[in-house]
Amino acid sequence: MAQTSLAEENASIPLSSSQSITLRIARYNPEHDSAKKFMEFNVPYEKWTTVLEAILEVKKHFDHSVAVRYSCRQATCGSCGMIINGKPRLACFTKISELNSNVITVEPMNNFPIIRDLAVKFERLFDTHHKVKPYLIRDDTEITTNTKEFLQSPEELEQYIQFSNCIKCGLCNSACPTMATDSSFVGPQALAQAYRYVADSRDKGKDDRLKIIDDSHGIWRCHFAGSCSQVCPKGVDPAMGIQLLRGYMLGFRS
Amino acid sequence: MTNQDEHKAGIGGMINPRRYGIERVAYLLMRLSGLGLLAYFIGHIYETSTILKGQVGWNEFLELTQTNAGHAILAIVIAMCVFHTVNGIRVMLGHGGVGVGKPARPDYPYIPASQNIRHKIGIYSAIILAAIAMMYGLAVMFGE
Amino acid sequence: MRESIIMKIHYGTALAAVALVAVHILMRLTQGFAESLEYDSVIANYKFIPYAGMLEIILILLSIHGFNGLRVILLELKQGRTYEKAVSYGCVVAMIALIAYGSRTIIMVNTGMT
Amino acid sequence: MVESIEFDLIICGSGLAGLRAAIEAAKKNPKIKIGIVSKLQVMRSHSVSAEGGTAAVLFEDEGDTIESHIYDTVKGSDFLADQDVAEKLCVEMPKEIYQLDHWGMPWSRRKDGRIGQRNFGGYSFPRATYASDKVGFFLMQTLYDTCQKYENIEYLNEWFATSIIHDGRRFMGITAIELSTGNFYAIKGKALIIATGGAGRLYSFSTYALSSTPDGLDMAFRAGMALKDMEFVQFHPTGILPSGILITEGARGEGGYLLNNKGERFMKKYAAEKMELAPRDIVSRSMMTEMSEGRGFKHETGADCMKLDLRHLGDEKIKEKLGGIREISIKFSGLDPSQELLDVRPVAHYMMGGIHTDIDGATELQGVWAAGEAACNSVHGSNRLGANSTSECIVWGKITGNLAVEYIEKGIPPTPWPHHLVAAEEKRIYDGIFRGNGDVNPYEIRQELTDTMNDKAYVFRNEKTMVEGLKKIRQLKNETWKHVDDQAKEYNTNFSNVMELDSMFRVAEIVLIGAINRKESRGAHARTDYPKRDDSNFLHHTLAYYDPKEPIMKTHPVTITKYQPVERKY
Ligand SMILES: Cc1cc2nc3c(=O)[nH]c(=O)nc-3n(C[C@H](O)[C@H](O)[C@H](O)COP(=O)(O)OP(=O)(O)OC[C@H]3O[C@@H](n4cnc5c(N)ncnc54)[C@H](O)[C@@H]3O)c2cc1C
Ligand code: HEM
Ligand code: SF4
Ligand code: F3S
Ligand code: FES
Repeated sequence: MAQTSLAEENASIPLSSSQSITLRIARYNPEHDSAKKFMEFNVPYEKWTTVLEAILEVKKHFDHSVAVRYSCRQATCGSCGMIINGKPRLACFTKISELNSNVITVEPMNNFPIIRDLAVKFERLFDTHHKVKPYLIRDDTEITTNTKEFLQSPEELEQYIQFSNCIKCGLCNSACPTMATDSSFVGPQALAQAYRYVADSRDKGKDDRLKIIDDSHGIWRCHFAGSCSQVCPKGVDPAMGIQLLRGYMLGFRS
Repeated sequence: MTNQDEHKAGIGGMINPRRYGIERVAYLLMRLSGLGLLAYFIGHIYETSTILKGQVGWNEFLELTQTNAGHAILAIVIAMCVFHTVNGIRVMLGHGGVGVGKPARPDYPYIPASQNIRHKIGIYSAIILAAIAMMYGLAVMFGE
Repeated sequence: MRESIIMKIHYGTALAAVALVAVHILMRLTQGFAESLEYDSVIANYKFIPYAGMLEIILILLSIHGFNGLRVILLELKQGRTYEKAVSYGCVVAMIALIAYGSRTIIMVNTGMT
Repeated sequence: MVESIEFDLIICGSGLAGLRAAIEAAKKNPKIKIGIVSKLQVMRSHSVSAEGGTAAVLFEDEGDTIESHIYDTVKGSDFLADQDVAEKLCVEMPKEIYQLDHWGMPWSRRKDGRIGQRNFGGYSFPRATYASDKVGFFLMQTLYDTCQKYENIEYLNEWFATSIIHDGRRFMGITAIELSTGNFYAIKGKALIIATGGAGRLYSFSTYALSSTPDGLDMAFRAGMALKDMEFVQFHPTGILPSGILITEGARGEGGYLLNNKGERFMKKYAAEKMELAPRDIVSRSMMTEMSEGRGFKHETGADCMKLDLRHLGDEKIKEKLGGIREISIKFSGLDPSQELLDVRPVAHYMMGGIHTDIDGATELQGVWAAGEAACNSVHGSNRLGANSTSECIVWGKITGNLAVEYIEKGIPPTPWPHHLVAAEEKRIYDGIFRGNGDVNPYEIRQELTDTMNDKAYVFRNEKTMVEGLKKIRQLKNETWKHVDDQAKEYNTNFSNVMELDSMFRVAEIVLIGAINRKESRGAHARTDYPKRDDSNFLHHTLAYYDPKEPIMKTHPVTITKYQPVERKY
């Protein structure tokens, strides 16, 4: 396999590091391969090394062809979601040292079609996000006048700021049990964003959005399983947002 | 697009209760108990219809159910019923936004407020109550 | 029908059923489980109009709730226009059939047609 | 033949500048077909990393003035900014803050409900409009979400643009590779806005996203446009070790201290009045001086560093106003800023230079505008003030979006499509780069290149090291490194990484040549062998034009309206 043929390159890695782990990377190119297979690499690491850095280390020294999406390396762009040791996480926000395991397995996120290896297609997430009208809805003339802010108290800001932290990484959609079988479900990411705008004191589009998500594959397909919130790397808590949103629809809140 | 192409976790991923804590277990039990109850309910309607066949028919059918296996099934039905009801009430409250926490600025490390102790207690009580009810039912049925 | 209405019905039927099912089960227990199941006592129950009425309501509520629950699960399992239509209509038909079948028992026993 | 698609307006790059341009264009004319081409998924652009704030004058009623913002910007630039351009930025910006508010931007608020501002380096009034410490992320979200309102915007997620097609006079289209399929396309268009951002990944120690490489700049450069002032690279004082992730200037704006190993706030020696809130070039130089004089610390990686002290701000204030950097320091460095001192060191952070444009963002090629960090309209001169860059992206995003639509509306005479140029580009990429052979690992070459830039063209520079650096880079370029192991078409990041590397050589060369030629110290360009600013010889911009052998260097005058250069003191 790859690491034997490139063994000499291995020697050029700065070997300040005392420890190493086995990184198992799922490889699959739907255009050429019939099934997913794993490749194993031995990667040195420091206490601060992230899984993304380990993957890029492999890409650099062992196998240039690993397909992986990344950019910011600081958990703000949402590129690097993948399944790491069985759970959806951001590769750049998961340190090897915190996984407590000598073997680290990385796989592409579930519930997203695979492009290749660890890179998955996001079109559906972008579409559902688009669908919930994620922008302030108000009279056009109010929006285009730009001489003054819409006043908003810090308390009003607090009502939605949490949901505003969503980086569209898709981890929640990957963890949600409904998404596991329902390819038409809007999903926790988009529903949380619907709530983000509904809860914004500057917005007047509540009824509009409630109508959109009141669909046979809309908000009602959430069963408050909570997995979305458990995997969210940014503290968005989509499960909360969704239930609060549904609170409006059930008449618990207005 | 086929299931394979979409790379969906599929039914296995949907029911896998191991990765995401007790909330996910509750989700699964809710489904199973709902389906179980529906099955029992259909059976129950059929069962009771035998009364139209008069005393003989009724007793014949009753005998079928008054076996050990029948009692065991009924005990499970009781458990499902209690769990489904108690958890159902929890779920309905949750769906209405009750007890799911208040929006607030999250601080790292992020602990989702919706996955809170109130709901965990709700889930555990549903399970415990179901167990108690099942035991009670077994005691009544086998106690005779 | 809008999904929100269906789901409100789903929750509503569940809530209403909680109380009624409790009564139904308690009746079994207060009378003594085995005795309550004796033919005569069952027939007597059915003839008691308020109780028969309650059974009919439970039947309707739980059929609606149960088959809608089934519809939800099936909708989430697989998608596609024809499949989803089939699921929706199938569940409604099954629900009506079950209600009809159950009602037949209640009405016939109640009116003494056994 | 190469497949082609067509738009009216092509926007290359989807950071703040690109998205702001798209909204402006889409709003102005709903019939115009807009294509946003981005090598990342649109919302994942590097701009999401901006932390501290966006500069604008909002509180004239409380004593701030536009005039003062202009002067701060010009003084911060070490008088290399074009003053009319700086004025435009400061005049336009307040409206944009409100516009963003109306689009849903979650600006942090004061108790009275108005938009909050914080202190930032080099300003005489706290005018960095902030949203916790994630301003770039929230701006990106607001713009991306607002784009969703417009049906005439199409997103070409993960399309790598490779070249600009023109007939020598007028823009005609671009070529790009769709990463997910690996297909090569010609994209025809009437106008182009280049918003491909900065190129800070020329440096190995950098706050930038890993995708911030100079391929966009290089594309314009190869098409004949000039790159301006590339020698000015900003080093932000506080990159945290070991990752180099930014600790925002807002941390000092909120009251953080920089300490040396004697426990002193050493900035009092270098900028008695502004202390830690002096402009970045000054703070970074001060830190380097302290370190070289033995008053620094050693991080466990072996790197020299200084300490940033936020403990006295208290846990609650840190959580409220600096939640992002709290997360970053706990996660990536294992330090809680409310308990411990952070290890920081100057880090490559911003390129003042970019594609040469006029005050409206127009480049030298008809039909092409540039905006954001990729552009150099000379608003920042030789040193940008913190928070002025997101502002710049927003303002020139808007201006260029507007002008491009006007240009399209006027009508453009049809010209025959130059198939041969597309074919030539295809050949350059596939024969030159994709199939090019060699056995040197391109990733190691990239590492060496960026290490060289870090060593030889860092905060302090001199003739000798830079000449060495240039030699090294040319030597690396000539190695037989061009090989793409990965021969699959789909999502071939090996290929795009090599494309990026290819562009890095040309742009690194320009940075070094410009720096060698500028025999003075000005703003971010600090030379130990020429420690003084030299207005009589170097009060001008540097331009670099493409030539297959070596870039052709020229100069360009600075526009001075009101403020004559004086010595900078803080
Ligand atoms: C860590 C950090 C913090 C910062 N904080 C602040 C701050 O607080 N305040 C402030 O004012 N400024 C700040 N800045 C500066 C500011 O963030 C940037 O200057 C600004 O975001 C640049 O935006 P942009 O739109 O020009 O480009 P970017 O956001 O860099 O986007 C570049 C775009 O171009 C695309 N692209 C590049 N090459 C190609 C290609 N070949 N083909 C297709 N697409 C391509 C990319 O996909 C991307 O979409 C900060 C910078 C950094 C690094
Ligand atoms: C009497 C008390 C009951 C209550 C309070 C109750 C409550 C609920 C609630 C709230 C749900 C929605 C769960 C969700 O969306 O996550 C549900 C689902 C369901 N219920 Fe009930 N229910 C009760 C009885 C029954 C009975 C007797 C049956 C069988 C006939 C039944 C069958 C179902 C089914 C099949 C589902 C779908 C399962 C799912 O989607 O998870 N329920 N119930
Ligand atoms: S809600 Fe959280 S997990 Fe889901 S996409 Fe947004 S940031 Fe990612
Ligand atoms: S995991 Fe799915 S079921 Fe609901 S609470 Fe989250 S969306
Ligand atoms: S690389 Fe940006 S989130 Fe991981």
